[in-house]
This record gives sequence, structure tokens and C-alpha cells, in this order.
Amino acid sequence: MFSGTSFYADSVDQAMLIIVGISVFFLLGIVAVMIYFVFRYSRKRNPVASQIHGNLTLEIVWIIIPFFIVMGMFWLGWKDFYDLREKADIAMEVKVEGRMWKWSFTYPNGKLSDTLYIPVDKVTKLVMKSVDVNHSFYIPAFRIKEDVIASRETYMILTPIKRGTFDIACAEYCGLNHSYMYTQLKVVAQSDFDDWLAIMPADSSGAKQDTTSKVAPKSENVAEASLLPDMASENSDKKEKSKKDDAKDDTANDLQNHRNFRLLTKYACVSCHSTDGSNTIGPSFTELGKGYTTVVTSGKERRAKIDAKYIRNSIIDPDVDIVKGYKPYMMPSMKGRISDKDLNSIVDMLLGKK
Amino acid sequence: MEDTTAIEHKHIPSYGNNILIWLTLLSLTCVTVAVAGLDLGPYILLTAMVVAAIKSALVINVFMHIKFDDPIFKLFFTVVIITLFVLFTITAFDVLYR
Amino acid sequence: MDTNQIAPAHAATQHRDDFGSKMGMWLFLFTELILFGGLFIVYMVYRIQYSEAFHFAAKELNLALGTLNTIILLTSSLTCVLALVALQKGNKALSIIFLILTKLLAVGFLVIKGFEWGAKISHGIYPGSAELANKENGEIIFFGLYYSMTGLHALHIIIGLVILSFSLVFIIRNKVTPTNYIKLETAGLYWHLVDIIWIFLFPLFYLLH
Amino acid sequence: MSNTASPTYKSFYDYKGKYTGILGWILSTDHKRIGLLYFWSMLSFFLVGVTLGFLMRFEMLTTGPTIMQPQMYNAVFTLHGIIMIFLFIIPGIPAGFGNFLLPIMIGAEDVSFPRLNLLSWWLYIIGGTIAVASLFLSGGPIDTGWTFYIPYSIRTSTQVVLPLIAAFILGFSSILTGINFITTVHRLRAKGMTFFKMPLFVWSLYATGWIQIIGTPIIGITILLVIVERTFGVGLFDPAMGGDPILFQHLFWIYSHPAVYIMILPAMGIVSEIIPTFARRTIFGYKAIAFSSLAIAFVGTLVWGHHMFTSGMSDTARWIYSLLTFIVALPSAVKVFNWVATMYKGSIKMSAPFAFVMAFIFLFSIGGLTGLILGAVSTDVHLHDTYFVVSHFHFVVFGGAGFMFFAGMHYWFPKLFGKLYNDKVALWSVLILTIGFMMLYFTMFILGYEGMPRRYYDYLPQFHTLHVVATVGSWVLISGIILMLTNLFIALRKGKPAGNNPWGGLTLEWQTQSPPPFENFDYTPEVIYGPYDYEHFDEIINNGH
Ligand code: HEA
Ligand code: HEA
Ligand code: HEC
Ligand code: CUA
Ligand SMILES: [Cu+2]
Repeated sequence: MFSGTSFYADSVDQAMLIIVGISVFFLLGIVAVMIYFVFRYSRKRNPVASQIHGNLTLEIVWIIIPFFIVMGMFWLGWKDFYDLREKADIAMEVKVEGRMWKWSFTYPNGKLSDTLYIPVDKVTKLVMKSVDVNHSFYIPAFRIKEDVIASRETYMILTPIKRGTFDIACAEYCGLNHSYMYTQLKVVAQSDFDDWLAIMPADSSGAKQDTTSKVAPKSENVAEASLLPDMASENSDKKEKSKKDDAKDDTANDLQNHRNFRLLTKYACVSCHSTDGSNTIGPSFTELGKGYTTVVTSGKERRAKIDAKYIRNSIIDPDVDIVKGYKPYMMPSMKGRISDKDLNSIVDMLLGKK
Repeated sequence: MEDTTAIEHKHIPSYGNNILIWLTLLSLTCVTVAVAGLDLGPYILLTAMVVAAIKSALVINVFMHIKFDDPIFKLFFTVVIITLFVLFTITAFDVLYR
Repeated sequence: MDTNQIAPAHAATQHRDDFGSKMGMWLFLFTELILFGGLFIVYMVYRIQYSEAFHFAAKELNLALGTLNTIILLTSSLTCVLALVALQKGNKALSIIFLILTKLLAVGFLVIKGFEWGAKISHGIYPGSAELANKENGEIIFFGLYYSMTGLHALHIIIGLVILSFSLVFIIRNKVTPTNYIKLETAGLYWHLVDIIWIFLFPLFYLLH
Repeated sequence: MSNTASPTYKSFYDYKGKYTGILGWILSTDHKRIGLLYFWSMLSFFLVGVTLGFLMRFEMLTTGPTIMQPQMYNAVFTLHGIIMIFLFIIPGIPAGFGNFLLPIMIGAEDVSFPRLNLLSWWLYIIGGTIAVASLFLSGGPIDTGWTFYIPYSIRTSTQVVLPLIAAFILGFSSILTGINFITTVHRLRAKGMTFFKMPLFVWSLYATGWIQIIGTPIIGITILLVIVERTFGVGLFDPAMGGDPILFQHLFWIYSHPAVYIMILPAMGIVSEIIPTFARRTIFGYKAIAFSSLAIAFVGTLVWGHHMFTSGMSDTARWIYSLLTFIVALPSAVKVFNWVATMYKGSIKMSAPFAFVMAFIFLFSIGGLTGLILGAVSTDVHLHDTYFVVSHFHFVVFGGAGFMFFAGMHYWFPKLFGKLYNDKVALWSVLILTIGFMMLYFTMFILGYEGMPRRYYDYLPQFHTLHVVATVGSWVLISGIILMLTNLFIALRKGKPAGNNPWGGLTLEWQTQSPPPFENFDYTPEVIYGPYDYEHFDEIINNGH
């Protein structure tokens, strides 16, 4: 039962054990007494009932005793949590960003990662914010979770005492791929962590970010948890199937094989935009190949030419021109969250430039 | 207990009484507008709410007859107002301490 | 508990229960009170979060019109209760006059409200407008609340008008009489409630300067 | 009142009103007909909801897609939740059994506002129809979960507005029922029926009525605001415009937590009826049970924040809500203890309704006690939004309220339809239901504790075995439900006549004919003894109250 990942997790398990113990005691007691009565006082054995209207003493006893029991339970649940939240000696603060359906972590030195690395035996504070809907950052092994919302930063404090790899899930329903919003927490020794942190990927967009690290041998490092259907490979399967279908697919080919394709996974674009022509949450990127599209701008429909300016606006200010048939506010704005360099690369790529 | 169908009136309806209340309400309105002009800082909200509470108490008691009616209505009303008040307070516990 | 512990017992002949009707109406009014109560909770939460912006945004509202509307609504409450008094005293004609007066005042309230909204909208301040989108978050919220709360209140005035119209017809057709006035009384209760809501809306929006 | 039917007796089924045929039902203001209308419409919605639950379990049989795609799954659990909560369990016992029985139990001939009562059924049907119709309209079935959390519900492109309108209308219907019941209890009690001589089912309906009146308007305004937000973008909840998503959760739960007591209180009322009848003895601690209903109603309005321990609300609020949550458990505990004490020195006959009560006490205690685990902050932080919660609420909602709905069906079946069913078969179905139930939902506690989040279309391989057990459990549960319903349907066609008082109950509904005549009594009831005064058994059975 005890996970041993942190003192906090163990004391939660302990609180749980105590409450469950009391509950089982009451449950079994009540059920046993009930079954005994049903047999002992069945109509056969006890044809005439005694009429007992009540008993004040008993009534008071079974209000007072449970009262103290539940107050104890309350205290049990509150004290750990309170201690946890009030931790002062914070060694490091990591920014967590949740978006549909991807977590990303920014370290104090600017390093970006989509797996969470933290040093063992140190207090790490996660400062979390969402860019779109509510998510909930959940590490089952640490018995901890906190919602990640768009209006305000929330926080979580981790003090791991055990090295290892743990699942991080999203526990607040957030739409289509809510159940695939997994990533991993790696608790490593301080020295390994420092080495890892020091390696800044050549370009800050960092697809290779953590694969280069020695603490995370390539084989073990599945950035998206085992569950996440690898969008890219899935799409390439489909691509294989429909290879000879029509010219449209060329765009997909190009995109999939584009040297900057990882940018589209990095910013989770592909969770809403497919590269195979299927329109899911947003229009497929292959639609961009058509050169023109119909958009709704402040309530009016118009035909828009797809050029660098249009694509750039669609990424920075997605709610200005809404592609016909889609909803505004769906796509999170990338304003301030994407470097100019990455933005330019994406725009070029989407325009079909090599 | 036959007469419970039609409501017995312990109180005799009168024009004058109601008009008096109306005048009070109007003057209270003037008061609250005037007070809002002063710079009372944090007390603006307080005074405004107190005046509003007095005004609504007058309307409820006299215009809506709760003062003259069966006490059960008073009881009901108190319960509802207390509940509403508690809802406000414990919601505030979240917002104020964030 | 209630003084009428033992209600008229199973009297098959008796289907009129004024006390019951009034109780039903009060219970309904409680639901209305809490409906608005929910909105006031929203107001409270945002006022705590954005108190500066609220004060700033409130300057856009027209205090004179707000005060005028308060006076109008209070007066309509008076005429409404006088209509009942008149009927109880057996003066049907006077009662009808008071009732019509109430309705005229209500329409007046709506017209003024309409002007107010119109002025805001012509200044480009309405939900989703570009003008508003450029303002601070707190101001967007303020006007969001302003439109929702006064809008819902106006809707209640309109419903109240319909109810009063029915009462008027009932009085004219002698369905509501000096001895059987419960329908007018409950309609009046509804009308006063709408008044009470406004008594709170007014300082919360107009008296923030 | 003697058991022989008076010669002029005509059941309300045969009564000729203004309309005949189907109109005689859907335009009838007779509380008994409205009660039955509710009953049948709810049973239909329940079967739809249950089928959705079944599909969901089937999808969970394997990892990855089994029978549907993620979008479909998201829509299915949302609809399952909406139908079960808003269309089945909230109106379930009060509007169905309550409507039929409340006036009879207090010796009235109808509710205070019969036409309002009919209106509320119509609103219910309109709401239900809109909810179902929204599935086929633009955007497709809603996929927000039954909690409609903002901002997802203003972002998703599915059809959200119509289901919300439906929920609003259903809320209105629920309010009207509440107003009706409270007024009826205050005004139409028979001669001698003081508050403390009312059956406990009536007490629980009275408390429920208050929750309906005080709680429902809040969800009404919340829904209106979401609709306004989605259509006009006023920004009240949208974080992009400064809105606060946590505020939405507050407003939602201010209603939806009390709503869980709307579900359970009437169920507890039924328990308090069934135990004395089958134990042939007076209830233990009448006043304690009656007042605990009111206590639950009042304190239950103040604990909503326990659904939001991880939402990012202030730490102060977290402990306050946790504390209040533990306090609201006490009146429930009082009830459980009193029920068990009522069996002491009784003369117990083990019939289907009583068996259901035993299953209830077992399942509800598990559900309630796990509620305590969720009420403690640190454990809830781990278990929130996992299958542990799913399990908790199925235990209380289905094992509690749902089972008592079934119990009510069996207890009052003779009164509603004048026929007897096969008790043996019914007892077997209780057993099968309970076993299936435990298999299906108990496994979910473990899943949740191990960290399986809810509303997940897909899951990690380590959860596979338990999901399979749960799915198989759902099949056992199905067999139980089918057995139970078949048994009742057969009885409906071929059952033996029931007589007025097959169980020997002392409350007023057993002192009139089965099915009752129009306006309920062909004599004027007058009450002398309390509802469970079995010391006066013979006297009451022979002479009426
Ligand atoms: C019928 C409906 C019903 C009832 C009666 C209850 C009853 C209770 N519920 Fe439950 N609850 C739900 C329906 C219900 N709940 C639903 C639908 C949800 C999920 C909503 C969603 O997110 O979709 C939920 C979720 C929920 C949560 C949020 C979990 C989360 O999302 O993180 C919590 C947390 O505190 C909670 C607590 C409780 C408690 C303390 C009680 C108490 O009232 C229980 C009291 C009962 C007992 C205590 C048992 C009987 C007593 C004894 C056996 C004697 C011994 C007792 C003592 C010693 C005290 N419930
Ligand atoms: C009264 C309330 C109620 C009831 C009775 C049920 C009943 C069931 N529910 Fe429940 N459920 C909810 C209320 C309820 N549910 C709510 C509120 C949610 C939350 C939704 C949300 O997250 O938004 C939920 C969520 C929920 C989930 C979680 C989904 C998720 O988070 O991913 C699951 C998963 O297994 C589930 C399963 C079931 C099952 C298998 C049943 C079973 O009991 C059904 C068993 C019965 C059968 C399978 C019988 C079927 C029979 C037939 C089809 C034939 C009928 C035959 C004749 C008439 C002759 N439900
Ligand atoms: C949560 C879903 C989501 C994510 C994540 C997302 N988008 Fe979008 N996107 C949409 C939707 C919905 C639309 C259509 C509505 C609109 O125009 O705003 C859209 C529209 C667009 C358009 C205009 C398309 C056209 O056919 O005219 C472009 C270009 C675009 N997105 C690029 C991106 C890029 C680049 C990223 C990643 C940095 C991204 N999107 C991430 C949902 C998303
Ligand atoms: Cu993100 Cu669920
Ligand atoms: Cu709750």
C-alpha cells in the first residue's frame, strides 16, 4: 500500500489506512448486527415484536462518538496537506504549462522539456498554468494532484525521497485526448540532474532536449507515455495506405518528413490539426495547400488568401479569423509563447517551403 | 378552524400607512445617493448595503405584509435569508484567502 | 410551527385555500431571490477580485437615470399595494386605476432602461464588442455583470407586467373581488420582489464612484 | 377501515374525468396519474442511461478502442451522467412515488396545486425531449461531462446550449414539485395528522422540497450564465476575458451537492417506511430520524466545496469545507443506527422490499463511508477525479437511491397496481443485483486508489484486469435487473389481487383500497395514532386510524 515516494505520500497512505480501518469496523459492525437481528428476530422466532420508541442516551451516544471520530478524520486529512502546502525551503521552481493535451516544463535556466526531471531529496515547487481549458496535474505515486487553470497560477510541492520513473496524468476532463495526456516524472540524483539541466539543446526548440542526457538513455525515454498513440507514426501509417489516392497527400508527405516537423509536435499543434486531410478539432494542415479558405471575421464571412501573414495571424491571434465551420476560442493563442524563430519555421513549413 | 381559507386580517388595510412608507423609501434613496457622493472609502459599500437592507425590510414588512401575516412566513423568510447569507460567507472564504 | 396546525380537513367541497396559494407564492419568491442571489455571489467574487476596475467602469453608468428608475420602481410598488388596499376596501374602480398606474410606471422603467442600454451600445460597450475587448478584464466583467443582472431584472419586470395584466383582467371580470383578492395579492408580492432586487442592484452598479 | 371494498369503490384507473384515453392521462391533474406518468417516463430514461453505462463498460473491456472512438466515449459518459442525474434519480423518488403517495399518506385528496403538478410533468417531458433531441442537432452530442465545467464547455464545438436549456427546464420542474409538496404538507394534512404523526417518508419529502427550493435556482442562474457566455461572450466565466473558472465550479456545486441529498433523502424515507412495516414494530427514534432529514438538508447546503479540493481554491476554504463535510455525515449515521435499532426485537418478515433495505444499508454504508475518505483533504487530493469517486457515487446513488427506487417499486407495487408479484423471484434478483453491484463497483475503489483517473477513454495496461472484472460485474448486474423487471411485468399482467394491505402497514396509504379510488379515500381520514404505532395494530387495521 505504501508507495514510499515521499514522506507526504506515506502519511497520506497512513491517513487513508486509518480512515479505512475505522470505516471497515463500522461497516462490519453494522452489517453483522443487522444480520443477527434479522435471524434472531425473524417472524418465526419472535412472532410478537416489542415496541421500543427510542432511547435518548443511546441517541446521544451515537451522535457524540461519531462526532469525535469524524473530527479525528478531518484532522488526519488536513494536517499533512497543510504541512505540505506551507513548505518554505524551496530549492527550485519549475514552470508547468498544460495545454490540450500536452504538458511542458520550463526550468529556471530556460530549459524546456516535456518530461519532468527533478532531483531527489530536494523540495521542488511546480508553478502551473493552463493555456486553454482546465487540466489537473496528477502524480498517483506521490498521492498528489492540483488543477491547472487558465485564470491563475496554482502550485504543487514535491519532495521525492526515492529515485525512479513515475506516471503523470491529467485528471481533469479536458476533451478528446484527455486520457492520453500522460507524461513522466523522473526523479534522479542531484548530480545527474545538474548534468541534464546544463545541456541546452542546440536550438531552444529542443526536440532532442532530453534524449541527449545521460541520465535518460534513449530507450527509456518515451517522452509521451506508452499510451499516447504516436501521432506521427499513426499518421504515416495512414499515409502509406492512401499513398496513391490523390495529390492532396503530397502535403502530408511533405509535412511529415519536413525537417521542422517536430515543432508541430512540440507545440501540440498536431493534437488538433492532422496532416492527412482529416478535419478533427481544427482544420487539417493539408487544407492550407488549397491557397484560399473561407473565414469568418467579426461575424462576416470572407475569402482569405493563405499566405505567410494569414498563417502567422492564425497562430498568434487565432480568434480573429475563424475558419468557417469551426468555433472561436478553441485554439490557444501562441502570442508570447513561441519564439520568432520557431514561428517563422512553422509558417514556412506550413506554406510548403522546404 | 373553518376560517383559514380566507385570510383573517388582524390589520386593517390603509392608504396612509403605505404612503408613509413610500416617502421613507424615497428619502432613503436620496440619502444613499447623497452619501455615495461623499468620499467614504471602504465604507461606501457598507452604507449602501445597510440602506438597501433597511429599504427592503420596509418593503417586505409593509408592502408585502409579512409583518401582519402568519408567523410561518417570517420563519421561512428568515431561514432563506440566513442560508443565502451563509452561501455568501463561505464562498468568500475562497476568494478572500486566495 | 404554523398556527394553522390542523388544516381544513379533507373537505371535498372546499377547494379554495388562500393561505396555501400565498404560501406557494412565497416559496416561489424564495427561488427567485436565490436565483438573483447566485448572480450577487458572482458579483461579490468579481468585486473582490477587480475592485479598482469596477469603480472605474461604474463611471460610465448614468447615475441620474439610475436614481430616476429607482424612484419609479418604488412608486410603482406603492401604487401596486394601494391597488390591493383599494380593492380590500371595496373600491374596484380605484383599484383598477392604481393597477394601470403601476403598469405605466413599469413601462416607464423599461423605456428608461432601454435608453440607458441604447446609450451604452451606441458607445460600443456591449458584450463581445471591439471597444470592450480593449478594456481591462475587470471592466469587461463589470459590463458583463451589468448587462446580465439588469437584463434578467428587466425580464422579470416584463413577466411582472404580464402577471399584472392578468390581475387587471381578473378584476374587471370580477374574478378578483373584495372578498377574494388572493390573486391580486400574490401578483403584488411578485411585483414587490422585483422592486427589492432593484433596491440592491441600484447601489451595486450606480453608486460606486 | 375494513378490508372489504365498499360497493361504490371505483379505482382511480376507472375514474372518468374530463378526458378519456391517453388524454385522460397526460392531461390529468390527479396526483396518482401524474405520479405514474413520472414513474413510467423515468423508467424509460433509466433504461437508456443504463444502456449507456453498459456500453461504457464494454468499451473499457480492452485498452485502446473496443467498440467506439474517444469522441463517442466522451459523449456517452456525459449523456449517461445527465440522464441518470437530471432525468432519473433527482425526480425519481420524489416526483414518482412522492406524487403518488404523499397526499395519501397525509390523508389529503390531492396536492395543493394539481395543475402546477401537471405542468411540472410536462416540463419534465419537454426537458427530456430537448436533451434527447440535442443529440441529433448541429454539433453532435455534448461531450463536457455532466458537470459542464467551464472553460471546456464554452470551447467545445458540440451542442452544449440545448442540453443546458433542458437542464434548466428540468430544474424548473423540480422546483415546482418542491413548492407543491411543502405547501401540501403544511395545508392539507388530515384531521389529527400533526407534524409528528406524519410518516417519515413525508418528512423526508418535506426536507427534500426545501433543498429543491433553495438549491435549484442556483443551477438555474449558472446555466443561464453559461448559455449567455456561449452565445454572447460576456466573459463572466471565460479566463481569456478575466473570468474565473473556479467560480463556475462553486456555483455548480452549490446546487449539485445539495442535489445528491435530493436523491438520497427520499430514499432514506422509504427505508424508514419499509423497516417498521416488515418488523411489525414502531420505528426507533422517530424524532431523531425526522430532524436528521432537516439537518441533512440544511448542513448539506454548505459543504459543496469538497468537490473542489484540488480546483485551486484557497487553502482556508479547503479546510472549512472539509470540516463541514464531516459534520454532514453525522445525521446520516444517526439514521443508519436508528434503522438497525428498529430491527431489534422486531418480528421480521423477509420479503423483497426488506431485502432491498438490507442491501441498501450495506451498499449505502460503503458509499457513505468512502465519502468520508473523500471528505478528508489529503486523501481526496489523491482520489479526486479517479475511479474511486466514480465508485463512491455509484454506491450512494445507485446502491442507495437506485436500490430504494427498486424497493419502492416492490413495496408499493400492490398499492399502485393492485397486484402481487412473486416474492421468491424478487428475492433472488436482489441477491444477483447485489453481487453484480459489488463486482462492478468495488473493483473501482481499487482502480481509483491505484491512480486510474475517471472520464478516461483509454487506460494503462496495469489497470486491465480490474476493468475486466468490473465489466463482467456489469453483466451480472444486467441479469439482475432483467430478472427483477420481468418478474414485475409478469405480475402486472397475471399477478394475484393484492388486497388493501398485503404487508400490514399502518400508514394511511394502506388504509385505502388498492389501487386507491379517485381522491384517495371514500371516507374522511382522521388520525389518532402515530404512523408506526404497532401497539395499536389491531385497532388501526380494523377501524382505520
Ligand atoms: C446520493 C448521492 C450522494 C450521497 C448521499 C453522498 C454522500 C456523501 N458524499 Fe458524495 N458524491 C456523490 C453523491 C452522493 N454523495 C456524487 C454523485 C459525487 C460525484 C460528483 C461528480 O464529480 O461527478 C460525489 C462526490 C463526493 C465527493 C467529491 C469527491 C471528489 O470529486 O474528489 C466527496 C468529498 O468529500 C463526497 C463526500 C460525501 C460524504 C461525506 C457523504 C455523506 O453524506 C455520507 C454519509 C454517510 C455515512 C457516513 C454512512 C452511513 C453511516 C454509518 C455506516 C455509520 C458510521 C459513520 C460514522 C462513524 C461517521 N462525495
Ligand atoms: C443514478 C445514477 C447512475 C446509475 C444508476 C448508473 C449506473 C451505471 N453506471 Fe454510471 N454514472 C453516473 C450515474 C449513474 N450510473 C454519473 C452521474 C456518472 C458521471 C458522469 C460524468 O463523469 O460526467 C457516471 C459515470 C459512470 C462511469 C465512469 C465513466 C468515466 O469516468 O469514464 C462508468 C464506468 O464504468 C459508469 C458505469 C455505470 C454502469 C455500468 C451502470 C450500471 O448500473 C448499469 C447496469 C445495468 C445494466 C447494464 C442493465 C442494462 C439493461 C438493459 C440494457 C436491458 C433492459 C432490459 C429490460 C427492460 C427487459 N458510470
Ligand atoms: C486545441 C486545439 C488547437 C491547437 C492545439 C492548435 N490549433 Fe490551430 N486551430 C484550431 C481550430 C479549432 C482552428 C479553426 C478555428 C480558427 O480559425 O481559429 C484552428 C486554425 C488554425 C489555422 C488556420 C487554418 C486554416 O485552415 O485556415 C492555422 C494556420 C493553425 N490553426 C495553426 C496552428 C498551429 C501552428 C498550432 C500550434 C502552434 C495550432 N494551430 C494549435 C485548433 C487548434
Ligand atoms: Cu488535460 Cu485532461
Ligand atoms: Cu458532494
